[in-house]
Amino acid sequence: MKPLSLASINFAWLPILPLIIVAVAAMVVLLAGVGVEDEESEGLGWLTLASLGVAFIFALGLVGGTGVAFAGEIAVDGFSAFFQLLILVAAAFVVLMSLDYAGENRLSGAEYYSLILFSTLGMMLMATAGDLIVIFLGLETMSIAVYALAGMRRRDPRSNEAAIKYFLLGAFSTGFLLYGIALIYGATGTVKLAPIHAALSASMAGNPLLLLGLGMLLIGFGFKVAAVPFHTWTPDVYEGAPTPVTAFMATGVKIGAFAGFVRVFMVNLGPISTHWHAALWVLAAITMTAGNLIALVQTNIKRMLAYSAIAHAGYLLVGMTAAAAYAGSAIMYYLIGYAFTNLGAFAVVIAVERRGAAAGDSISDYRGLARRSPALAAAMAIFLLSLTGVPPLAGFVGKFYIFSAALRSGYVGLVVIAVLNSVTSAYYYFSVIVAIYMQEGGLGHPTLSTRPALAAAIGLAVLATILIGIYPEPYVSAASSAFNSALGAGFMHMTAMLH
Amino acid sequence: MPMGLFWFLAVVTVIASLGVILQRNPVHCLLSLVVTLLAIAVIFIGEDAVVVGFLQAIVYAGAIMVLFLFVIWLLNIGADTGPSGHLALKFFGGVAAAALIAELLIFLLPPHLKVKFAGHSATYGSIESLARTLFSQYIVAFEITSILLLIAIVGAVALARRGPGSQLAKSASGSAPAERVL
Amino acid sequence: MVPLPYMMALSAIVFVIGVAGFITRRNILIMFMSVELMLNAVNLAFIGLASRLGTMDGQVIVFFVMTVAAAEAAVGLAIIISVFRNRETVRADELNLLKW
Amino acid sequence: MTVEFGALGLILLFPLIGVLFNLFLGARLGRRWVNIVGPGVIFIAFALGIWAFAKILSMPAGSELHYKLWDWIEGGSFHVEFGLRIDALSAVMVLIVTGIGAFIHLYSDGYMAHDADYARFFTYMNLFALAMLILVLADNLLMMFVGWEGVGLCSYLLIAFWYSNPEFAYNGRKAFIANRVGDAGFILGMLTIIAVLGHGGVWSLDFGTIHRHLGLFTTTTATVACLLLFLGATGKSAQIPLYVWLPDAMVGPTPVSALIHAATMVTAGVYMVARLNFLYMLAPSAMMVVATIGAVTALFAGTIAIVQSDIKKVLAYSTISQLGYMFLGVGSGAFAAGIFHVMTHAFFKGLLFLCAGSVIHGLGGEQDMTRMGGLRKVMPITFWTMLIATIAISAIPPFSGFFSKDMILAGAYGSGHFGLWIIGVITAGITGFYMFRLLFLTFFGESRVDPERLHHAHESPPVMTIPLIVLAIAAAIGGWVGLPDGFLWGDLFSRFLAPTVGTFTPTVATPGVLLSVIALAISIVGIIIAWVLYIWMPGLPYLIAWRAKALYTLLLQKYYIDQFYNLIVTRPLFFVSNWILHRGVDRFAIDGTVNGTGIALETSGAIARRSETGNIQHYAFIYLLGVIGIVAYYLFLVMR
Amino acid sequence: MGSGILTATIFVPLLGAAFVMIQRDERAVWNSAFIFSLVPLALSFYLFAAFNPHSADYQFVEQYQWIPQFGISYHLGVDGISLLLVLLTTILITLSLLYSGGGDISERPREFCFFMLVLETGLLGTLLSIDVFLFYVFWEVMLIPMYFLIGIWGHGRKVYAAIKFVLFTMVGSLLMLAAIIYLVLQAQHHFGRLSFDLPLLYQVPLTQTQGEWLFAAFALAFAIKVPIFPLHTWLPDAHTEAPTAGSVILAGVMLKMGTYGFLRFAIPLFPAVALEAVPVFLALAIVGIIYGALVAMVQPDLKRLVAYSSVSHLGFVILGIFALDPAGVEGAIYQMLNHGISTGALFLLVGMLYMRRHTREISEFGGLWKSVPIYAGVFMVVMLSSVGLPGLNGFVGEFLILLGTYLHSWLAAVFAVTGVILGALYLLWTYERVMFGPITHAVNETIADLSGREIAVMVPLIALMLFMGLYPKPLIDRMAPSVEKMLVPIRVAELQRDQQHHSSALARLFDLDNQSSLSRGLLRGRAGEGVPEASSGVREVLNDRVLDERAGERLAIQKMAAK
Repeated sequence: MKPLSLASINFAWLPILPLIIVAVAAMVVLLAGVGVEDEESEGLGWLTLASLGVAFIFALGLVGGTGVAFAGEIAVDGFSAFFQLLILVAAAFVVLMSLDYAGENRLSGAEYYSLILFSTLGMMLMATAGDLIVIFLGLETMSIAVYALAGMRRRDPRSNEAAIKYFLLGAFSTGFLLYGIALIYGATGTVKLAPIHAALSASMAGNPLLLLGLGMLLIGFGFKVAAVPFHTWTPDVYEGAPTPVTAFMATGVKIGAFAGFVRVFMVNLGPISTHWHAALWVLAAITMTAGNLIALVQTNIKRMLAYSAIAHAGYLLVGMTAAAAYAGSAIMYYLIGYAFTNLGAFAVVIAVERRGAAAGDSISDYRGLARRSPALAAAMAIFLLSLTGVPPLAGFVGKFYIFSAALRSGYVGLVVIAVLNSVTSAYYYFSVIVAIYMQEGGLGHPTLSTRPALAAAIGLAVLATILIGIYPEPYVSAASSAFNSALGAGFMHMTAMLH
Repeated sequence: MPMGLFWFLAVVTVIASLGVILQRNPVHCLLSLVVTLLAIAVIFIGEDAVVVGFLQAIVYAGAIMVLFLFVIWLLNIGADTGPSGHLALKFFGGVAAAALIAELLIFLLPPHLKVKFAGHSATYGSIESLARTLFSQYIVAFEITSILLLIAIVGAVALARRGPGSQLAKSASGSAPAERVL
Repeated sequence: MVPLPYMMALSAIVFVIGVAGFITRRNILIMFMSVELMLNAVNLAFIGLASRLGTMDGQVIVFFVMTVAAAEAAVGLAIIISVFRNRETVRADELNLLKW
Repeated sequence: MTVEFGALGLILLFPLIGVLFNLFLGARLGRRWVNIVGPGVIFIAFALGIWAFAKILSMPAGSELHYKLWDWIEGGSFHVEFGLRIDALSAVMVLIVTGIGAFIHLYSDGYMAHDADYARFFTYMNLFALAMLILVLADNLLMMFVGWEGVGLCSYLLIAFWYSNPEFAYNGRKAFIANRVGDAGFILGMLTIIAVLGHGGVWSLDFGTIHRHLGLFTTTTATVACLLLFLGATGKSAQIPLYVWLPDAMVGPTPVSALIHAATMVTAGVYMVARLNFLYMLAPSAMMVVATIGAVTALFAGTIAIVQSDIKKVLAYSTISQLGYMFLGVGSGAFAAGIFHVMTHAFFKGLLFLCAGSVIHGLGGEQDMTRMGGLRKVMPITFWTMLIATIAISAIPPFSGFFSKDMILAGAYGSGHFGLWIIGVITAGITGFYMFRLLFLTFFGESRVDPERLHHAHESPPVMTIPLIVLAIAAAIGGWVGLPDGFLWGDLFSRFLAPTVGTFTPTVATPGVLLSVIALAISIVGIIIAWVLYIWMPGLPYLIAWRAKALYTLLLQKYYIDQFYNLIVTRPLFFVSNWILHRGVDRFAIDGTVNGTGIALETSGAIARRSETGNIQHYAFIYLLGVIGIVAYYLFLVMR
Repeated sequence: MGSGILTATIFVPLLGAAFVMIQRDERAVWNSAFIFSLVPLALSFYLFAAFNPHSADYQFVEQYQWIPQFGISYHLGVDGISLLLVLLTTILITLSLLYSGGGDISERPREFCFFMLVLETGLLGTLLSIDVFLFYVFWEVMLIPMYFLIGIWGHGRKVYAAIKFVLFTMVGSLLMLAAIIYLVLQAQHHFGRLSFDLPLLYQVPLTQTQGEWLFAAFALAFAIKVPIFPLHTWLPDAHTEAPTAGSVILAGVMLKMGTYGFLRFAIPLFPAVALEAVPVFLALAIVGIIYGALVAMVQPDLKRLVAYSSVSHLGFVILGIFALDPAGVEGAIYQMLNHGISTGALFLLVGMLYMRRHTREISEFGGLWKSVPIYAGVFMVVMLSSVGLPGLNGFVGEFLILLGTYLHSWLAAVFAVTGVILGALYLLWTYERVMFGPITHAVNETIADLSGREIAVMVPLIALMLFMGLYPKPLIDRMAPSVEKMLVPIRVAELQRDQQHHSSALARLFDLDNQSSLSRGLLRGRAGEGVPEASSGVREVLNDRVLDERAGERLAIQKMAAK
């Protein structure tokens, strides 16, 4: 029996350096946090932010890479780099908006920031994984950390409830995802993505075991991205969790989940897209529709944003249904815009919430915000408009890209449904604008001036939302080259494995 | 593994797992779960997964289940009391579960079950082969699991730790009895 | 060797028993136990498939699943405790502050 | 021979100056200036008109003066200019408009002496003159339409001049709307002509161009165009079925009634038909319609005039009746006769209105003839001038009305419309009757005037009586330019117009003088009956009215036409608009659907929301349903 | 390439919007907003003057790459169709700002000016974009400021009106977005490159079905914006509840974006389908004309009345457009300008009245002429312009539209002409109730006449009414070549249709003998199967009739073919 050698498993530090940095940073924060009072955790936040920045710089180095590492467990390609960068940015935003929040709400700083870093690690793993097990473990890393984060307001029964709901349903869903992995393992004899891809090419497509596995994976990912009918946790958890955590769930978790989802389905299971696009079609349609319809009648802004997030998952699923390279980059572009917009929106929610209380989340609390804090009002309006898909904001170009992809693949009916849904969504987004600008007498007390970090987060999000919309060219090319590199890497890996 | 043994273990597994979901007292349920896990551990061993089988028995049925038991006692949870008023859920849940099992079985029984069989070496399932695979093919995953456990610790500490955690402390629905327990 | 369909059927049955338990039992601890049942059912499938396929991957995965189960148990039970502290209940249907 | 003649622009310029002056400076500079500028600009225009007329006379027959102001509308290939032209026909009209207009403006100085809004009044009057001049000077149909609508606007503004009275305002609007109905026809008529010509590659509405390309018209297209244009004429010239506005228009100041609703504007329809005589000649059936409508209107309005007691109403119905004559004339092909009657009618009807105005002015606003009587001595000038006008309208030679009416009746007979001729003759009798009835009731007999008013009654000031005298002279001798052919200098008028409107050639041999004698006889009979009823046996009319109550009421109520229109047009229109369209379609059907969609969406949202019960197990159940669904889908794929 | 003048025209207002936001003093806000709106006004006058009236092409073109991956470029240009609308936009925005500064808007003036200027950017961008994507971006951009204008500074049910406005418009525009994408993908299919450039898209060959669906999507978006009956119900609400300046821009400019869309996109992109759809649109236009007028007549609220009158007037515009005749289209464009000016002026006048009395109920007024003669006089002129009195602007457009319509279908013109009557009916009646009669409410005796600022707002509008009524030539000259060019594909499609008709007629001719023999054979066959003898006579007759009909048809077709 051969002794183990690092070379035989393409051991390479560089591709996982960002991951390592984040993991180490998490532990450092944990240690540094010993003895730090809950109210004074801001320094930990800055430390977290700095480490995310370092990771970001190293992740930039991954752009343009191709190939695999660690026996195919890690995919070194533009796709991973793209998502890692996006996730790091989202995490950084969340940290930025947590800086004051954590202290004000007396969350345990060390645990809080290290858990954020850990879950960031999980998300990055999902984006980087070259194998179903790493995806599964990444997903669990992310989820378990987020379960805990959701319950960080230990004395807030709503926070507890969010945590338990998320946890139980998450664990339940894990079962299905794992079952899917098991079945695919049974059908193909491997859990590594590239060989699965290779096996598919060898006329594996009709295998019932594979199909059932496919279905189960669909369910598992569907849960994480909050596709109807696997979405039920979303509104409750978004509402109950501490708002920065909600922002993280709405952006980071969703991006991570989509990273895995897209890589597995569009890249590696792409050749048998005929076996899943119909199911996704239906999922996309009911996700958009249900999300938007229920959002219409919401009165709590976080809950409304949760349903809106469901609806947006639906639009993303439209892109997935299209199942082609251009659709993949469309999804990726959409996620950029979606991330900034949602982060910004949740940042505003934090700003409007009353300190140390969950109150202030009702849409009626936003009445007259334009008078009390014009800048905040304008920012929120921009985010809501972007979510509606009004040009020239990021949300619009994203929608445009997704619809283009779907039409290009011939899904006219789905696009029409999506379009009508967009109209419906305008109603509830605009209702918030109505409250902000056209009604009086809300109770929200925005305190932006005393929270410079939050203000910075909002400002940056506004800038990004506008810039990405007006000048989408670099992001579009980044997304498309990233996705194509994943496609290419898949094949290269395949040849690598044959040796 | 002889078929007879398998049948025996299978029946035990199913009965015990039914026991998990049908008994009223959580401790009884937990005990049934332990039985299930042990039966499954034996099946593992019978399927040439000796190491995993033992791990199952020790770590799973042992450590994890003790954790459960500890929590049950900690929270002093008795048998399900109170109105058992969600019969509809039970009924429809049962029906849905039946439908699911029917669907799954169609997939998993011949003629649809197609798996490429391959023989395996004598060392299959040994601790060495397990380790070799683990540290060559799944080194990253292995490392992640370590982080995962760390997260679990951090998370558990963060959640179960006493302290403010939020300024809403007072508004919680009078947590006096729970405080007493802990 | 036990025929694969037997193994798969057993795994499916246990899995669905877990699912059924999750939906029908109100005690969140027992619901969590049902999840453990589901995970074990999947493990069963992994082990069964692994030995037929002749690869160790399945067994390694079971090892990982156990770790994950342990981690989940730790966090999950912590969550349950913190819920119980605030709400003095472990009944799923009483945890409905958040709805609609 | 066409000559570019810049002074045509000046004819328009002076009224325009008047408009602007009165509008912006009038109220500021005061009554003195307005009284000078208002009539002054029209007198200048009159002088220019005479210059142009003289120029036409000095040129060979058939010449015209032309002046292009600027290019106006171009659309696609269609092109039309803002161009002016004067030929024999428009020269006559310009003289009528500016001449009579000038004197009526002068008269207005006196009539409006006590009204505070004199500046506005003269603004409107000058604007009217401007529009009317555009109408008659236009060298194309579209520009004519500018004047056509412009005079309608002024009519509207002047009828509603005393706007504080809601009824006056209503009457103004009624006039405008009735005119608009006609104008819709006019527009369609123009469009038909453009379409017909355009089909042949000619894109114009120029009168000369239409004339040159008559060959492009078929009888049908010409008939359609003519009838549509004639619809416009029925509106403007108050013919059946659109005459209803004119009697109501009498609520305006009396000079307005004289100028607009008697002398000039209402004859625009006749002018238009005469102007397009060549086109109408292509459409005999359209001509027939014109003549018939004219004749019937003449009789119809005459009968109503018999029983009216408001002095201006009688004159109004008389005007309608006389306009009917004119259409009878042009409809019979006797275009010159029609225009001739336009001219004489302008003299005597303008005069009649001015006299009536003088009476009203003298009596401090009294219009009811039953409260007049015996005014002969109080206002002698008014009496004598009015007498002349009444004789003229009653077609007694040698006053002007005789010659023109005679010419029209000859035309009607000569073109073979024997029935129409009879109607015309009967109407002549009726005319004599009601006009003398008016004269007798007003100036003869016992005074029935309110003593208070009588005390203040006075003859009008010279600024008003001078125009009366001038017009009386015109009404008396104005007809002499169109004597029957072969008598003295003969028919100068028709000969002058012949190059423009052609000569009337009878298709039926006429018995000559006999026709005139019959008409004259009937007229005299009418006058005698009036004398009998109102001078000799003043109680008799009441007896007749009592005996023939039904007929009397029918006439008094003007055949219930207003009520009829109200019932079948106005009320249903409002009902449909309000209840069916606004409330039914707009609010209920469309908005209901829109809001209903919204409500449906919200409701389904509210229902779907119930699935989020907050119970984890329900969530898991929903999840499970999704699982079953997806697995079923794959089962389906496998089993397929 | 390009001089940048169009970019400047579009974005100077946006710059102004930013500038306004940093002003502290209220006076400074109004002044700077006004001054910034003068810049595009001056630029558009320059465009008007420098525009080459003999060219049908886009002028002052600017083109830069924007999102090359999608073939999207920043492509601007102005032609005869958009030139005048640009001018209208800049004029109305400037006047609206001038008016609003006079006390109409007292709350949050900074934001008001901001949104007005952003709106101007949106409107101008919509008109000047040649790239369809860019067009769509501006198309949606103009929606938002208007939403805020209605929602913040509106009256009554302003929120309902604003939301209704947005949702109505969005339904159409998003479907149009889908159609745009589909069309571009078809273009890519045919030309091998992704491009949103309008001139290229004009040439995309489409199948009948594709064309129909795409046209439907475009037409729906524009029809809602116009609005065409029965999609008009957002309009009365939005117009009524909007602040005066909002109503002016909404009616004056924004509705024109719909009709402009038909001219620029829906018709030239899908000429064959547009040709087929003509009867539908003519019918809807006529219904709109009559319906709008009748419903306007019974409105008790002045602003609502003017709003419904817009439905009627825009019906005329649609009529002219779908006459697909140069005269009609030119008339339609002209009528767009007219409507912008007259209805804009009407809204301003109603706003002035509202500012004085805080009510718009017609029954609250009466006899106003006595107290506010200048106002009444101005109102009269504006009303007459709206009625379409010859000599004022309204007539020119209306007449050309009717001409175009008549050339296409005399029947349509006959129906449409009733609008001329009804227009006078409701406007005069309104005028009568407001201005004439005795003063019924004592308050009305003392209300102030127009202020200097208000006169300054109205004078340019009235001057335009007179100028455009008397001398439309410079305007029509500039639009004519572009209109002709726009109609070329329609003429081609007409020819193709006629040819198809022709050839299918020929085909039927050849097929005829087979068919008649076939039917005869059928009859005979049945007779052979023992149909009772009694019916044979019937059969003979039937047989003969079939043959007769065929023969007649054949004759007709032969005639046609000979032509």
